[in-house]
Amino acid sequence: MFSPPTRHVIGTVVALTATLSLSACGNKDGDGSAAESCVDTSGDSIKLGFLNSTSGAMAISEQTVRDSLTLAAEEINADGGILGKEIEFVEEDGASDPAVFAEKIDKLLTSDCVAAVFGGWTSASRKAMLPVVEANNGLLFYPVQYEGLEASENIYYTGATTNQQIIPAMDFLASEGVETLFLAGSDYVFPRTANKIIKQYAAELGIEIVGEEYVPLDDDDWTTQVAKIVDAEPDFVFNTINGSSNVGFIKAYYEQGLSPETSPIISVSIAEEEAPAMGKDVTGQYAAWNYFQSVQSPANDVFIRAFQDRFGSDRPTSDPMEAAYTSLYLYKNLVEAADSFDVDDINESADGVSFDAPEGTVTIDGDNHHIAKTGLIGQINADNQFDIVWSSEEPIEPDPFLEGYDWWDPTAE
Amino acid sequence: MKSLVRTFGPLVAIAVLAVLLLVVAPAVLSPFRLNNLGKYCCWAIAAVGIGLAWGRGGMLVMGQGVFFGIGGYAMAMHLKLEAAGPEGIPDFMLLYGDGTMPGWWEPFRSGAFTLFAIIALPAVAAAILGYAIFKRRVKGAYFAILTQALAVVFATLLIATIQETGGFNGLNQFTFFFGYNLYDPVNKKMVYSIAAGLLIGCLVLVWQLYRSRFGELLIATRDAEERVRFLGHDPANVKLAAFVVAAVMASIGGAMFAPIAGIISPSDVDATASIFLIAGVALGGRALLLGPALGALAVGYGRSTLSESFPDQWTYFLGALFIAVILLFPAGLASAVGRAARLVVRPKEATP
Amino acid sequence: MKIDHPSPDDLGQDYLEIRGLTVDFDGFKAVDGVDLTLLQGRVHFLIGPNGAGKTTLVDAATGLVPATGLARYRNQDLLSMRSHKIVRAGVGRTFQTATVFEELSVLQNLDIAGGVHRSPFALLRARRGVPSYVAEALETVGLADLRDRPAGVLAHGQKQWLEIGMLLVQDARVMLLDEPVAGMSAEEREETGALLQRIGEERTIVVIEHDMDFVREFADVVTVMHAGKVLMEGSVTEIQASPEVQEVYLGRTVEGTSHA
Amino acid sequence: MLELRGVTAGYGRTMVLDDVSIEVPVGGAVAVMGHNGAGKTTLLRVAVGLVPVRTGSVLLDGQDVTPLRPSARVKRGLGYVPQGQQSFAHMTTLENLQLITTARSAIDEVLDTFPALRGLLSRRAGLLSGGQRQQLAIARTLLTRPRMLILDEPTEGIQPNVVTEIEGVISGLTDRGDLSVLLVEQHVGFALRATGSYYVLESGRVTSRGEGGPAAIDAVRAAMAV
Amino acid sequence: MDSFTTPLLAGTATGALLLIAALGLALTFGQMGVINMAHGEFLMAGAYTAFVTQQIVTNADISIVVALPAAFVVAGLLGLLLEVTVITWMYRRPLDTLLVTVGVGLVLQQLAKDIFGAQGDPVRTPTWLDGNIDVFGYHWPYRQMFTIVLAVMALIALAALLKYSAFGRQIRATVQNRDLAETVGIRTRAVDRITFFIGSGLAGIGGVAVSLISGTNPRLGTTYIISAFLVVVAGGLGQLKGTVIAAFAVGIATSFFADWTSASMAQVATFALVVVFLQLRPQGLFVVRSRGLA
Repeated sequence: MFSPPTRHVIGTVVALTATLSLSACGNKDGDGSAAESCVDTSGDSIKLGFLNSTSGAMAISEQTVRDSLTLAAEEINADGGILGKEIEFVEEDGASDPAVFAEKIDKLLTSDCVAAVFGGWTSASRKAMLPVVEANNGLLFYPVQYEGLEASENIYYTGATTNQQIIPAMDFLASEGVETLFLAGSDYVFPRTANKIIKQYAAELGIEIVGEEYVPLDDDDWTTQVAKIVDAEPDFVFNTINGSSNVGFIKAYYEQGLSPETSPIISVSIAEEEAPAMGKDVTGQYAAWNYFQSVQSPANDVFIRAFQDRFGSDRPTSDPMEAAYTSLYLYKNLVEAADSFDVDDINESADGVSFDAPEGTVTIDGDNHHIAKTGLIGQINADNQFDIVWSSEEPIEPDPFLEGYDWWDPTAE
Repeated sequence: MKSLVRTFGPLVAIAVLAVLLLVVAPAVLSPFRLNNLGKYCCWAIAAVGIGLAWGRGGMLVMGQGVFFGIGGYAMAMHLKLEAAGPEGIPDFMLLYGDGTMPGWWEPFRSGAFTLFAIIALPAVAAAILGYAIFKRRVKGAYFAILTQALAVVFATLLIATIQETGGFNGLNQFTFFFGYNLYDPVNKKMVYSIAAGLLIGCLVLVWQLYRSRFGELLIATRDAEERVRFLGHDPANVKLAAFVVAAVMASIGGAMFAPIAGIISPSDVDATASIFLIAGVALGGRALLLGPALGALAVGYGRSTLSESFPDQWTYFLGALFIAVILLFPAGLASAVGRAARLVVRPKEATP
Repeated sequence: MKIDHPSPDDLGQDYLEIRGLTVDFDGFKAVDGVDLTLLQGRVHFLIGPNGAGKTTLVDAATGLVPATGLARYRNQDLLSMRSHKIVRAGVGRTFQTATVFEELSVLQNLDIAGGVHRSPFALLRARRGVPSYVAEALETVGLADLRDRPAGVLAHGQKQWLEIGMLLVQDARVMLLDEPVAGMSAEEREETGALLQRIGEERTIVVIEHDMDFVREFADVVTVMHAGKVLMEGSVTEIQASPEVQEVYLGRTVEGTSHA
Repeated sequence: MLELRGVTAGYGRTMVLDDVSIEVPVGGAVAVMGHNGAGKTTLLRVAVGLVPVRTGSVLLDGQDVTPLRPSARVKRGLGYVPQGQQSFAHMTTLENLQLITTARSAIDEVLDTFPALRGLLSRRAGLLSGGQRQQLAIARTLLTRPRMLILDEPTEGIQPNVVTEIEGVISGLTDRGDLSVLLVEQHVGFALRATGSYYVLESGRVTSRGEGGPAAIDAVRAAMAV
Repeated sequence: MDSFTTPLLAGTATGALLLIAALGLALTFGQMGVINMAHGEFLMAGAYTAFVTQQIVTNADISIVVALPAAFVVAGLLGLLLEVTVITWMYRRPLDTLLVTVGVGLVLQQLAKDIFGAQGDPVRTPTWLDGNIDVFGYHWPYRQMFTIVLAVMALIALAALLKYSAFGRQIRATVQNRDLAETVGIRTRAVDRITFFIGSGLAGIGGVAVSLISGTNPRLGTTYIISAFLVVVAGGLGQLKGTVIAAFAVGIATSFFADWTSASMAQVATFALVVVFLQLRPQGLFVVRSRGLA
């Protein structure tokens, strides 16, 4: 097939490649033990990584998180740092791409040798970072409400898990005497999982699910789906739509004659920032969170004032921002409780570490690394602020796997 | 002598690249940087295929993410099952689904089947799609738009099938790679070396293709499809062959991407990701042997470093790159450099 | 006025037979019921004013445009075959504007035309040496000295010869040539004509041409087409003598110049 | 009126015209003859501006129009009837004319020259016969009120009875005196009758030139037989 | 809800939107052979124009009326700028126009992000569009009817321009035979530019219509561009008739698929439909001239 010289040259290249490839032969018996930590705690500063998307579809949401992280770091530094060490933060862009998150957290942990990483927003980004942070025995603080069903030794979740947001929302609906409910969500993991929980709990509560519709993440036209809501005439609509798709949904909802008087909406992704961006007056609609800007607490007053001084008086504060702000303080408290930056030491003494957060006092559960949070339901007022109309009696202990709920059957369809 | 250089010069260049990737890089780069380089290699493998289809065959394949994804997901499914252990099922199916695994996952427990699927699935998919498109003489912009639409649809389909493919989150949390623990740095280096070795292998393959009669026929088809018909060849078959090879290369790239990046998700395979692959090929020089691979490596590197230094400006760079390269150097930077070099070195000789 | 059609089968000769061939473009009959028998060993010329349907006839016989009727070569119905199959059956053609692969060398151009001789798998091999049929064609069309030149830099006439060479390599037994000498110098025309006669001995050659000098010098048989139909067929002398042909075609040239 | 000075031009790597110079005097009529592929059409396309010159220049009224686009040359009085009875096939006859002007009187005027078009105004140009299309093409060009008219094989491929008519119109135009004409025509006898001088082009070069008139036929035949 | 009326009417509105986007493409792609992937971003520019207009003319009832011509001009000027600076160099390289305009699209998206922020900005629906009419149980929003009216008006205006105006004749002449057009005195370069201006401007009008559905956001264009191109491809080049039928067919089919399955699967199914259709008719619904594109 080849003439001798050709064969010779090709053979050389192939042999060379093969030899070189094999020279980096694998280690099948390796225990896969994590790489030695390279965090340098000897100096008078400590490096932390902030990993949020500053480009791509998620940039707007994650930028607010970056802002509150920056604020918290500046405050802590002004107050003497963590264990006397000044925070030096390394910023990275996750570019709204899970693979980039995985790459960047690897860089932060192994090249920049940060002691902990703060960030992530979408579940996809967190899932992508999880194996990396575990492999390097690093720390990740994740500030956004999510679909639960996860716990990692190397991640602290400072946003709500489902039993702190979805379930309180359902309790609220039950207390309002809701009998029929329509589910509208974006077509991805969080809404699907949330709705699975909602459906099972609704059965428990005697609420009838009269419809369930999904639209792809970037799709804006909800007309056809809203027509089904009009037809089903539900007492309430449970909205798990993500991002800009909310605008299309809200517009279609009002266009077809729906209103808070007929079928009010309860959302889990519309907060103070989003409410005014709907192009419609959404007064009277509801949202379930663990923090609203309207929360009355001294810590919240301080937080709002500091944030608006730093970033502008027109900037509202919202749940994920508060959770991010809280996460950095929690880290400070964790380190100080352990008197060490070592991950194992921190985990050792994590249980019960708390912080007097704007949303109220939050406490870490050492088993699942989530925090106890109070469930709140707010109703949007004319100023696009939320009037708190319902609150759980006390902070709800995190239960990411819903083990304490006997109606929950994870394998049910 | 000159013809020897012409024939084997590229092979020497490939050998140099092989030494750089397989000897120098592992020696000088940190594990993190090496892992990144591994990712660029995966994109480069796909880019080599695009160079074949687009540069030599004139088919602007704007949906290579689909084939990248087929390989990536096939590999990821296997790794996921490996992580779940024998009889186990992937965690996300327990979390988001009803705890049962779709039957079509089952064969991917077998490593051998997975390797077979990584080659066969894209080949079959590309053959069917290509047959439908080329036999009906759909070409040029129509072809490009259809392939891009395909990438959009593919990503939508993945996102919508949460219980089967992990949806928007994609597949990740792999622990083993054919029995090798993926957290072990030695094994990570091995996986990198395999990716780099495959890139070299693909380059040698296209080198042989380009100097073969098939390579000449492909150029002929690109430049004058009707005329080729009157040489007794069906141009559809010529294009189909190049399209299938390109698809398989993209698939191989994707298959190695999954263990190296530790994740494969719709955003790695959608229309934007596909365009990103094109960018590297355009930058490096679509019709050259090494152009697409070097371009892809450069764009991959640029994406990592530029986004580290100028997170917000990365999109501008990518956009400007498209505009500048296509407008000013349609044959790619490598050719521009090459032309300049030739002008300097031997100004009187006509280009062959 | 008709010339005798010897029955090709009786002669044991190769031939291309066209019967009632019609090409209909949305009601406009570009070729309208043409009958032709094109015998091996003769150089046939197809003449007629622009729009007479000459090129369309060739297009139809090579699968470029759909047609009705019959075009038969060696018991194969060309009208039902796709272009590349027709080529593989031994019927080749050139185009009015020479289309060679400009980036490939003369040798590569010729070599690529030899695809009919190769299995698909053989395509994956690089070319080693020069196949005998390619070397032969290089000699025949007189481009041996230019074999490593990119075809794009060839002179106009040379490109046409290259095209004819490619037909030789692909072993076309029937060659349909569309204005092969257009734009050639007088000298080149002579050479082309000689070439056609040389290779025409064992092939069927059909040439579409305008240049009457050329036709006069090299035609064995001339077919005059007009408005999609065959007006007449015969030797050069015969058609020049025909008042009918003069009326539609030659008339104006006779008084002026030899050039039509 | 129109002058090409030392024009070299071609397509891609192919050279078609090699240092060609021709001149059309004001009010004069010039024929260009030569074999197929000799470069006649390219010469006209250079004059109109559809093919850029490599070297040399094109002068109209003594002014250098080489850098001007064809449309600008048309505005300066150049009219061009290309080869092959070209028209805008999907537009009606009237629309074809209205591209130039919507003035009824001007259109009426050219319709008087080509009365055959009058009944075809609302027909799509693509459905006209070759002869009708050629009449339309000439009519359309005349509407631009050219002072310099370039005609590329105006009678080629047209049925004999119409040829006579078109030849009549062209002869009328060349006789007008206020219109200069450059004509490429295979029909040498007619070309020489209609024009005052001729050029013979061979392989992109001017090989012969001379005074027109029927007497020149033998000279042209000799020139072209080389 | 009627499972026939709703998808039909909603799909017609979707089709109308696609039609506005595709009309512009039919001009620039179909008539000029330029594959402008930034067309979606011109749509986006139109939506942002609606937003900015509302900041200036705060009465939403009036501002949308002002926004329509404004968006036409803004997107048109963007198109003109693109034509003059980039496209003009690449008329013989249609595939390259595709890639260059991909780059332009990326830059425009990032620009929108930097100027307006990545978060969508709201566009308020005028009160005269706020409401619906009950058609067999479907509360058909006025906004959807408005979209349809807008599309029909754009179609009629474009068709009339092409058919009856002197400039329309010049466009058609240039498309049919560029050289001939030039030699009858038509300044084909100017015609190209104005054609591109109009085609891009239509995208701006589409953008205003889209802003009423979803407000503005930088990624808005990418949602529509592929569907719009599929419409043009399926409709066949050179005739508006094909584009119109294809737009409504795609819109209505998507709505029905979405009704029967899910919105995600509807995208998949519609794409499959177009591919199958192109198998049957590779030239699209109507063909006027052979495919001149590489």
